[in-house]
Amino acid sequence: MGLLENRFQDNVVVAKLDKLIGWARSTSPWYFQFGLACCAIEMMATAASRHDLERLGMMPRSSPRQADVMIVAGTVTMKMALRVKKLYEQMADPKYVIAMGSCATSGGPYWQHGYHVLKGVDIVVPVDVYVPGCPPRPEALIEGLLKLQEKILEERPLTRKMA
Amino acid sequence: MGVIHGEEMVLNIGPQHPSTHGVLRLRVKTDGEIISEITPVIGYLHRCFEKHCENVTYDQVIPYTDRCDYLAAMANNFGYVVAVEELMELKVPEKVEYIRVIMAELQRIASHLLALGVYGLDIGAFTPFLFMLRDRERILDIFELTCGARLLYNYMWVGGVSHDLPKGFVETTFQFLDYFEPQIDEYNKLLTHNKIFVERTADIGVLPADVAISYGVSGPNLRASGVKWDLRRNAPYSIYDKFEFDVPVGDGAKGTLGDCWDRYYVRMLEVKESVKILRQALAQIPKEGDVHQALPKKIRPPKGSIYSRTETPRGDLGFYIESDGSPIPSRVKMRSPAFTALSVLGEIAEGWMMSDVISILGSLDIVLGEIDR
Amino acid sequence: MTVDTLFTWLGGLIPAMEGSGTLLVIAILIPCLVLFLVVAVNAIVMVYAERKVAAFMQDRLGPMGQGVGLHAGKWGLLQTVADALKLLTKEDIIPEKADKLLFILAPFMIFVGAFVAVIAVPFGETVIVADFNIGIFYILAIGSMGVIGLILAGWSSNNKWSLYGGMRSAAQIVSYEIPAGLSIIVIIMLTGTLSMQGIIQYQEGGLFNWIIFANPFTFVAFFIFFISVVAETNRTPFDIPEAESELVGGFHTEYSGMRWSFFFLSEYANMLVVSAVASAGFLGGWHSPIPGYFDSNGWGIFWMMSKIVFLIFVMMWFRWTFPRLRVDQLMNICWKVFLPISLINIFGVGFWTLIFG
Amino acid sequence: MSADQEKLIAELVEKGLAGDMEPINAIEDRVLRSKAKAALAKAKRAAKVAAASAPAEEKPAEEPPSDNPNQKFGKMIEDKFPGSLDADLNDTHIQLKPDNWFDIATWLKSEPALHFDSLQCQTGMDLGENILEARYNLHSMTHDHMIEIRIAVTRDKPNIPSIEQIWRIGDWFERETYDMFGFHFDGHRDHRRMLLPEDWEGYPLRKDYEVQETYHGIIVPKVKQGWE
Repeated sequence: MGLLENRFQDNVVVAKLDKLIGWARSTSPWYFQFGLACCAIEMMATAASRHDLERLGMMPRSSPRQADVMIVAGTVTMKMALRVKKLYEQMADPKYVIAMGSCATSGGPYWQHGYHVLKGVDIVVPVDVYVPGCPPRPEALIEGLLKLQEKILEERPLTRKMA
Repeated sequence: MGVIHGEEMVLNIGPQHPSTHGVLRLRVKTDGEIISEITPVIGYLHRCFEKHCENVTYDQVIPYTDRCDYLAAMANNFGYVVAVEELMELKVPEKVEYIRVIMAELQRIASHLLALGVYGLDIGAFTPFLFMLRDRERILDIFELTCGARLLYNYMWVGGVSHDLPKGFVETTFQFLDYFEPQIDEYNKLLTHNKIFVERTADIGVLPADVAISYGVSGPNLRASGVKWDLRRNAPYSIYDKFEFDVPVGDGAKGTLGDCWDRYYVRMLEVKESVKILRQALAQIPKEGDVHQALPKKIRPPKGSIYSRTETPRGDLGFYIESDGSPIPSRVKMRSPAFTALSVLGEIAEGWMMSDVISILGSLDIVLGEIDR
Repeated sequence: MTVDTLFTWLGGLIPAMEGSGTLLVIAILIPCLVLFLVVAVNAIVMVYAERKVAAFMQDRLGPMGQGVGLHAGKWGLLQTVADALKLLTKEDIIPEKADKLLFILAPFMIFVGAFVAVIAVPFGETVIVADFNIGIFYILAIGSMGVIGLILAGWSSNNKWSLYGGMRSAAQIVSYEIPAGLSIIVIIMLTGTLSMQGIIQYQEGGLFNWIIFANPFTFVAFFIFFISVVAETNRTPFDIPEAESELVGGFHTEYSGMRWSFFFLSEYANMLVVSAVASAGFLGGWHSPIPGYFDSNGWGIFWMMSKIVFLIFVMMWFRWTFPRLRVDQLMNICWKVFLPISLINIFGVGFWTLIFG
Repeated sequence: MSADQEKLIAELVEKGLAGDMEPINAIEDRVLRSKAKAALAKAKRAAKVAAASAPAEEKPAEEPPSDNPNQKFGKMIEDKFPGSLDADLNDTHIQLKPDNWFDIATWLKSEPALHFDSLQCQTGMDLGENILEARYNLHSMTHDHMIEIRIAVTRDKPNIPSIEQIWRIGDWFERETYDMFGFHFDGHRDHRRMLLPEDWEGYPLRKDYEVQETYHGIIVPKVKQGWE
């Protein structure tokens, strides 16, 4: 997509194309299983039968190359922070990050005395949607994912942006 | 890292891997499919639990115990609370004891369900995992009914529980048990006696009893090796001596004693035992009694130390609490059963093939939150 | 609608270019285009069907297109279209240390292996692109070309997991070709011809003339063929090369975007080919189970497609119920169980036709 | 507080000490009840301290064969390895010197009468004034008895013989205690940090531990700029 990225003037055709690409990307955001701690169990419960993530078109992928969304579910520690950064860089381009749970958002219950805990995953990777909760309920995670889908829908990859 | 031999390949089953149950890294030396050496590297989820315990008061530690073994949060609360009460020689009303046993056994079923389901996932069967999670959701509804939380409850306080049982709790739990009992046979049909599943798990990762004891393994992993050791029976705490249930022990039905299949099947039998305990507890629970009655205003245990153990779904959870009389504990050490279970992996998984190592790791049922604390 | 009938028919239409080379090229291109559409649409429908079948087996709903913004169709029907479009617009990562040429070539090798084999598949009395007289032999030979693509993918992405996946797939697919081939020999012994149309003509006249019910040995041969073909297309319980829980992504760990979707596409194209061979060889191709009825040309396609779809459904059914085998168990079954049985089958069929004529 | 309330609380405390809590819990007036409870707790604590010091004097008088495992096995260790005890015996633990701890441990495990075959838990403690203490809870599966062994060392010479050959779980327990407190277990075959990354400075569970400023360029302390 490198060649086509923000190269075209904004006109009807390009707008329609943007909408189509936005629709495709938002309808099938494949998430990268990045279960760290308790939020991973809640993510599994969300992907299971009752609150099925597949309804939103989300398929779990285990390799970073084929995933679009990285759900950081759990506490990121110092030892793990470097791995999170490396894995984020392995993902193919239009990639998004959801910080699930208050540990990924700001260190959660471990922010005060956790010497080994990273105070929020946005120190190492850019985060698109923060889902609060410890652990967030499946409905909260699905709401976060819907927010992300809205955000992807509005993105205009083709039109030239005012740099 | 020393000289890498020509034909051997050092492989990192890295901190992010679909079947390491969280953030565990296995540094593996392989030549072809056979694994010649495994060194587990842990610490990727070290959240400084013990440092927190030295800075917060006794009852503020309880939410942190939830987050250690997040698959069996009730059992962790139970372990910690029993230890503090023993230190303070605090007597808890009868009704609270019953509520705690009911919650602990429900949590054991939920934790075993997820452990068995994920083990099926490691071997490659997707569907049992979702069936078991669907039934686990019903237990989470019961927990939500009582204390409002799905996974981490902060339900058991020192001297009582946070919320009394809601109206109709006993009926809903009985309904769940009646629905759940035939489901276990469905899982047995679907996975336990499935020819390929047995082929992949029998005679693999055999853990002899003496090695298990020397590595301090406990819980279903130890019982699968034939050692009849269950704290609820050998060193009964709370009111476990009031219920009669038997302790399932591995008997090498499908292969040698102490293999992956035994560990799987012992957990399946334990789920049946927990249902039995629940039925008795629900029948005998005293109707009246205030759960907040024995809550001490100020928790200041006398100077001294205590080491108390309880039976969690993963094994002996031990709490070593040292108190210097102030409301803040001076040292809390949590002896986690999954920590010892993982230490055995290096010994029993050497010489097997790559897919067996994943199967052995799955059968040990480890939780990284509890290992790294 | 074979190529030469099309060629003569076109020649009649445009007398000026009668018999010229360009007309031949056009006559070849049109069916290939149609076939490419058939394979592509089949892949898209099968991906959607697989996710729905998996979901219903697991007591959940599967893609319902309930995301935000424009819907993905009533029951998520446009889900796979959206997936394909998204994969088109993904960044195409080629690892720096990867073997660039082989890395790019691998997915196409696999897809070509599967797609070229579809040419010889008969979908109806006359609906076949190229009616070779060595039809089934051609399909098996071209079908096994896919293995090279897998090994290339495994080797060239310079990733330890893909290397594992590539080596495992090499061992598995090559060794399962043999039982599949031997059970095909059973058919050839009965029908006497290699051409697909000939095999199907042999099986005309209702359900009990199908080769599967010809004698007990062919009945066993069908199951051996079907299971070894499931192994050939890397489907559970033999999906060891891209074992999700062991080797992260198996041979296609390093692939992303459209390149990765070619693996997905060729997996379903392979499934289409092998279930077509199974239904043509054993289940009576485009013949209808009831001798008299629905036997005209149009209905032939319906019967052939329904048998193919049924066999693909069974493969999906396998995927969501069976756990996975280990590599050495897989080899064990192939060499120590399937091979002897298929040899006995050949002997048995020969003996049976000798006695019962 | 009126005189009769004081008298009421005093005799309630007597009943409470005797063990029945009913009268105290029966008082409706909350303030009075909590005062009574506090008084009771204070009285109990006083009684406990008196009891704890009481055995000290009467112990040298004569040796009661108390069945407390710590006492019993402490004496056995004393007879087998004279001079290895660091402090006199009491009910809760056995205090040992670090030097011949390895042979005591092998003896504890191999001796059929004792047969402590499972090391339940090993805890590190920072007792302040640069004393570090390692505590071992040993348990026997067959005889089902349990003892606690404590070994105190100073911060500048924190060497304790390692027991990972005897109880294999000791390997990981000791590595974790080294990681958290900075002990040095002589003879440990794989003496590395267990939980923290290799290049982490300091030993976190010591009372005077200061978190390091950055780790690989990431700010570690609990407060990010502009948060407070």
